[in-house]
Amino acid sequence: MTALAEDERRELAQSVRSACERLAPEERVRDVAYGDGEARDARSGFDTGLWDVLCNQVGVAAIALPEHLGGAGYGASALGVVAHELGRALAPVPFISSTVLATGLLIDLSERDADSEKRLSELVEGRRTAAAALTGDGGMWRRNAVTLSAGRSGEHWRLDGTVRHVLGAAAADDLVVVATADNGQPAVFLLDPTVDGVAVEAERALDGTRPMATVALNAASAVRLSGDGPVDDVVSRNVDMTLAVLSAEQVGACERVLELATAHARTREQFGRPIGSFQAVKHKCADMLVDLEWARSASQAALEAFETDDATIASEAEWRASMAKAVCSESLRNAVHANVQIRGGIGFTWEDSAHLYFRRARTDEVLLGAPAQHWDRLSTLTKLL
Amino acid sequence: MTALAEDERRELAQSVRSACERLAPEERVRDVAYGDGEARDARSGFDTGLWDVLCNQVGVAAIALPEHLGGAGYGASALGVVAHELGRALAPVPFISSTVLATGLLIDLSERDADSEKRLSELVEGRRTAAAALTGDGGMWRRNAVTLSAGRSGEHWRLDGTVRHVLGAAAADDLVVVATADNGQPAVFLLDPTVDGVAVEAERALDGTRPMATVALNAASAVRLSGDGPVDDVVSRNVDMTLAVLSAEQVGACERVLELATAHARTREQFGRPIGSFQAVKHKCADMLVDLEWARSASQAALEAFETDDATIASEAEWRASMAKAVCSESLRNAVHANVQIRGGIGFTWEDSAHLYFRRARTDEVLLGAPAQHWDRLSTLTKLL
Amino acid sequence: MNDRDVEDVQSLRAQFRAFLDSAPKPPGLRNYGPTPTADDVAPGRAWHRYLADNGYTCLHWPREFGGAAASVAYQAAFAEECARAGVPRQLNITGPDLVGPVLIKFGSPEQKDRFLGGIRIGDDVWTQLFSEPGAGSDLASLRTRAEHTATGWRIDGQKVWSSAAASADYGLLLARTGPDKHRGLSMFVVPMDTPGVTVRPLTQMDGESKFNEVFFDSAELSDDALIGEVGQGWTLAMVTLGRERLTLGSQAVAMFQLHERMVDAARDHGLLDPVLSRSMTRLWSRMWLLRYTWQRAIDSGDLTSSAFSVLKLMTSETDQHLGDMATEVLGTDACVDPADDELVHHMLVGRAQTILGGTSEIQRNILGERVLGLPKEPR
Amino acid sequence: MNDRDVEDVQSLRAQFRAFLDSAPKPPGLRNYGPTPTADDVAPGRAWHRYLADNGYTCLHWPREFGGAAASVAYQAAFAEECARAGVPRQLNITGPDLVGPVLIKFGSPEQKDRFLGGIRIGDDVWTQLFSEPGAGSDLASLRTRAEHTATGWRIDGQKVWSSAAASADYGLLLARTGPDKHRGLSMFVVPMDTPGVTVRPLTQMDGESKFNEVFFDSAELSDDALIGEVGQGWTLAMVTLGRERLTLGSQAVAMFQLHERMVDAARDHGLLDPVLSRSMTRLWSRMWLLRYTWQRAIDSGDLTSSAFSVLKLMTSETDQHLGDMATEVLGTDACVDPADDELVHHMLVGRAQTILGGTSEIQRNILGERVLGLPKEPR
Repeated sequence: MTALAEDERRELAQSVRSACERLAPEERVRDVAYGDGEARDARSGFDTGLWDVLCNQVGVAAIALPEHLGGAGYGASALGVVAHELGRALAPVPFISSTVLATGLLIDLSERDADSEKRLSELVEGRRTAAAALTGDGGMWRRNAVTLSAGRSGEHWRLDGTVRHVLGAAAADDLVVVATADNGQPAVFLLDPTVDGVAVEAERALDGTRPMATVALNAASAVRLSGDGPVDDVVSRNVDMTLAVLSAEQVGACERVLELATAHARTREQFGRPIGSFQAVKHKCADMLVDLEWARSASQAALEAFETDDATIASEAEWRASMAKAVCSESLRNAVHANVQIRGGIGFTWEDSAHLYFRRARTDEVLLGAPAQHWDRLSTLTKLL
Repeated sequence: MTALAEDERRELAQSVRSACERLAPEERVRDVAYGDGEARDARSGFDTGLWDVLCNQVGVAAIALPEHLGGAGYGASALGVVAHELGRALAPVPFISSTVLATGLLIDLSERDADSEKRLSELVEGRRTAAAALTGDGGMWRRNAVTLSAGRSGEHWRLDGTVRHVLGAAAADDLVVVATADNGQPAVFLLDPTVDGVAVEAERALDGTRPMATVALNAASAVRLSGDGPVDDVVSRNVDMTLAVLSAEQVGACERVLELATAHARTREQFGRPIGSFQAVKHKCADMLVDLEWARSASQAALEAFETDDATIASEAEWRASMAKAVCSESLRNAVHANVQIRGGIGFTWEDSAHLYFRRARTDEVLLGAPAQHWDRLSTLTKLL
Repeated sequence: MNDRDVEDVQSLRAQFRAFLDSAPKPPGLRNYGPTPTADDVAPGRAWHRYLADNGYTCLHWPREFGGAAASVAYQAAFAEECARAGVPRQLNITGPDLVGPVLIKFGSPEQKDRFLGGIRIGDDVWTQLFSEPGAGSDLASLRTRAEHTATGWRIDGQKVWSSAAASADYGLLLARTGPDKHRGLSMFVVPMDTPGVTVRPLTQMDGESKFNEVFFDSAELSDDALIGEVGQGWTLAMVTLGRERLTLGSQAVAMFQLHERMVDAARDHGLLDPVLSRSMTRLWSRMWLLRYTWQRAIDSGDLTSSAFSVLKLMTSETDQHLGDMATEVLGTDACVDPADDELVHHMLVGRAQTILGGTSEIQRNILGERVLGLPKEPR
Repeated sequence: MNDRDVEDVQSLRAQFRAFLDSAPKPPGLRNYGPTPTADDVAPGRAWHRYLADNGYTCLHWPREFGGAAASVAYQAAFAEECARAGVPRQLNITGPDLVGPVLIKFGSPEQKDRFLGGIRIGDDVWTQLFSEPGAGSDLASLRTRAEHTATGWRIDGQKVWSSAAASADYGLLLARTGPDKHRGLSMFVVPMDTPGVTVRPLTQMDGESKFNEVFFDSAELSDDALIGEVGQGWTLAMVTLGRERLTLGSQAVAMFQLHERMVDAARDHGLLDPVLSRSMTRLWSRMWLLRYTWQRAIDSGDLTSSAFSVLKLMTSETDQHLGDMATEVLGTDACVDPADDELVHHMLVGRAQTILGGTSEIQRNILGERVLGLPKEPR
């Protein structure tokens, strides 16, 4: 994997930011995520126009694709740069769910045949999206949290069971799912959501920019992607990578929330002076800044571990991912709370953007495992205690 | 037990406060607790002059003694009133260790004979003091934390083992100790510290106003106070009562620390204005006030449970005691931290009183069980989870 | 409080409980807290009427105006029993708790005659017209103008956070009649159907709508709309403060119910680890102590005691903290629409606890300055 | 930092480590942090001399004055390796880090000749004479006066928090020469044996004595005691600020060592329950991230970056929090004299972290105003 040079990072960040500012200002995000007009495609919950530009003009979906598959071959830090910007804008696009998690699993597990190459190129071009269903509730990855089961049926496999809170599933053209195979081991399957026995129902979500669905399978025919060996490692590694990239979205959101809070504190006057001149508000903003830098370091440390040549650092990828998830979740949570408080009554209204970030913060906090679970994992992996 | 009327409470509090202000101003407390002059009696660590006045003019040691033993027969709230004032002044007297805990055990367990009546009257008059050694380290009461063992030897018992951090032991004329008897059950013994096989060594303590000692026993002869039955209930009840009274000392200290912090904040000027006009300082003081009121309620609720006629409330005495210990420890800890911070460099010096309360806070926090242990006990007792 | 009082309140509680248990609940009634949504107004109004018919509204009013002249302890006990029964204690806080005391103390005989009865029985819904977009924490800086005309007063400006305004018959308006920050304010009664008064519902971050913006575009009031004297508005507004403390303790009842649900949820989700258990234990203690502190303050009868002063801060921060735990007890099930889960809903609306009714920052200023005597900031 | 740099620093680290491992340690030497006690001065001085002889003191000074003109990364790596080896990186922070840069930039050629060599090799111990009892956080309000006389300057006033003053040969004095808050300050060199200068050791809350009060009673300085121009004192004092950031990361090394001891203690005491385990895990992460953030800031080379600005607050609050855990890991064994237990000692001295060198409140003001651009308070 190639790391981005500093000027390439800046350029990539600028491209993503420009696209988001142009195509996904707050009004548009609201329409897509919470509106009832045409912008909100109930099936997808995504801004397909923005996603098209991001894929085809900026190339965000190809950026980390290996070069032999036609991608740019950049590593985790490039994904982090994109995620940071998407997080700032709360961009309603399937970057985490499709590009990072589901595509990552497909790359690692697919045979190199024409079908899968075509699929990958369509994913990269944004012409199709994928979603991954790992555990029963979209939470912490653990093999015993898998609720789907798979039975062999001739050439094919039949899947049964229900998974909830599957990010991006309502819009997905491909479902990558983990199910317990007949040998009692988890295995990975590729599922076409349009076949018989698959019901995908969009959920009413807290964060409209993180559309989720419930996927119910009833003897649904699927293709097994993994061989007979254990898949824990490949799933775990893709989840950890997703956590690292997700943490960069959290940092982006955190940064933006701090900007929103300080902008308000600079201009809103009460008692004849800007509220940011009161220490209660000023120090709250300062604490947000400290929290942001904690988060920035944690996220950067996790991303670094996925593209380093240093074996020691690489070996720390798992716990660095957990640390990033725990720290960034807590920082963003603190930030959105402080932002609502600083914005006062205004911050409590639907019209204000504060709740959009609040909803995002509380959703990201629990996706793929809550801080409590990641603290415990960190402690176990580092043999700290 | 009789509850004090409101005016009696006020009068009692005033008497104790006057005595402390007159006889134990900060300078005197420092001399007794940390000085190397004559005021510091290395053996006792107590202010014997103050204790004499408190016992004989105010009657603090007799206040909760049952009337049939010549006491005033008041209940826990009267002890709480005294403790509150002693806590404010950090009075170096053996109230908690001797009057509440050790004497409490003696009253509950002694035969009514001339010897024990004489002992009690001398304890009440402040002519002798007692100390109680329950667990090996002065921490949470649990029968499996008992480190002393007792073996029968004819009429008498012989005790072996070491207990550390025994509050008030260096000055004590009587030691009330829990040891595991030959039947494997804990039992309570009365021990004369001057007999062969007893070594009492004063410890170098964090809080000079809470003098502690290590008691090492080597076949030391002792009298068994409890019969063959289990003593857990009587020990546990006396410990809980002690916790409730201790929490009142913590509330008193907390109240005084808030006064010290606000007095400083009102007068100390920086940047051309009193620092208490800055929100950072003002809000810290406000938080101390809130913490103080949490503590006051917790302590009052615990004391109430030890003198109520209401069976439901009485049945809550155990968890109320644990709640008081946990809440008051945390409030006082927060308060002394805030006080040092508000007093700044001055608060960091030996000359300032801030560290005296700091040392008291951190000591009281762990005596007879740390907050963590009491939170868990509360949770278990209330079957909350 | 002596033993005799304890006995009284105990028997009162039993009486309240029996009454509330047997009372017919209008369809759709829920405990919506101090403020109804538009949907809550109809059942809330019917319920208020039933309470009034049985002498349970406006408990703190003097008897001559239909109140019960009830003690603080009596009011507190009734509020707590309502919370326990899951019903509101009145339609809306504005009429009985804000307008009533002001009119009783400062209203003209005609105003008392005209308005008090309708408030007591719930015929008239009132809304509060105090806050403005530019005057939140700094209420005295409000800018809505009331200009004296030949026939009365002409009102121009904008109000916000007016509860139930869309359903309201009258509003209690604080408006500027002069330049002095405090003495330039006066108070008025506004019939909400006055031409030039427009109400626009405000949606909160949780998607519910309990409050409104109210616009005044040369709305003409008659001369008798003024309450008290010109320039007395700030004094009158202050009469309404502090009353909420009397019912803060009843919030603990709802918190205990929520806490129990949360512990169950955590267990159901396999998330009740020792760390979460400790948090839930501490929160339970806070709630217990909140109620105890409130009772201690009520018993002392001293509305200016420290215990009373800290109650608002204790209550709002504890309740908010409880709401914040939703993700910890629900895991990914916290990712649902707040309309679909009480815990998720509480997680959002809990943020208002430390803002509405005086931010926590303002509360800390008040504690620091009024209770602890710390100096004010230079202006 | 590119790959080439990383390699350099890695090999440097190995070199530092080898040097420090094989260096002869004077008896009684311990890592006392930036400031020695009176007992630390003799071994600290001998150690400083050994470092100087090997070119390891005053790393940031230009080569012409005997420094190493070292990069920020070089200095940081050396400081960290010293912490790892349990030795101080120099006798005392004042001479090399405060006085040196001021003299190099503003001193007269004579002053440079006379003082820099002694600082570098540790012959001369310097103390800082900035803070006053009435001027802590508000340094610019200091009142010690320097009056121009026929022969030089006469000093009257009192200083506090002067480290190692009792052992010091010289002091760097900030004193008032005019009424303007900032431009009325000037900076001087004070030979500590000047008649009229009295040093009184100050005992800290932990019972140790690292600092002093210094009294000036008509102490006469010669004309060449002035550094730079009259009225330039504040500007010169600001030169010294920010330097500590460069070594904050090395504090993390000591924290990791302490953390390990604390976990062991908790286990030994049977107190390592899941709640404490979680706390210790979080603290470890903070320490790890502190070091990572510091490295990130060093790598960026931008001393004004946000990451650098927040480091002081991150470090002091994390270190203090670690110290606070003493009771949780030791139980009743925390009730001992701080001189007898490192963890208990850290519990006390940790309180200074958020006070000395700029209180956390001042740090938050700086972050709010200088980094986030929030308005200052009205004065």
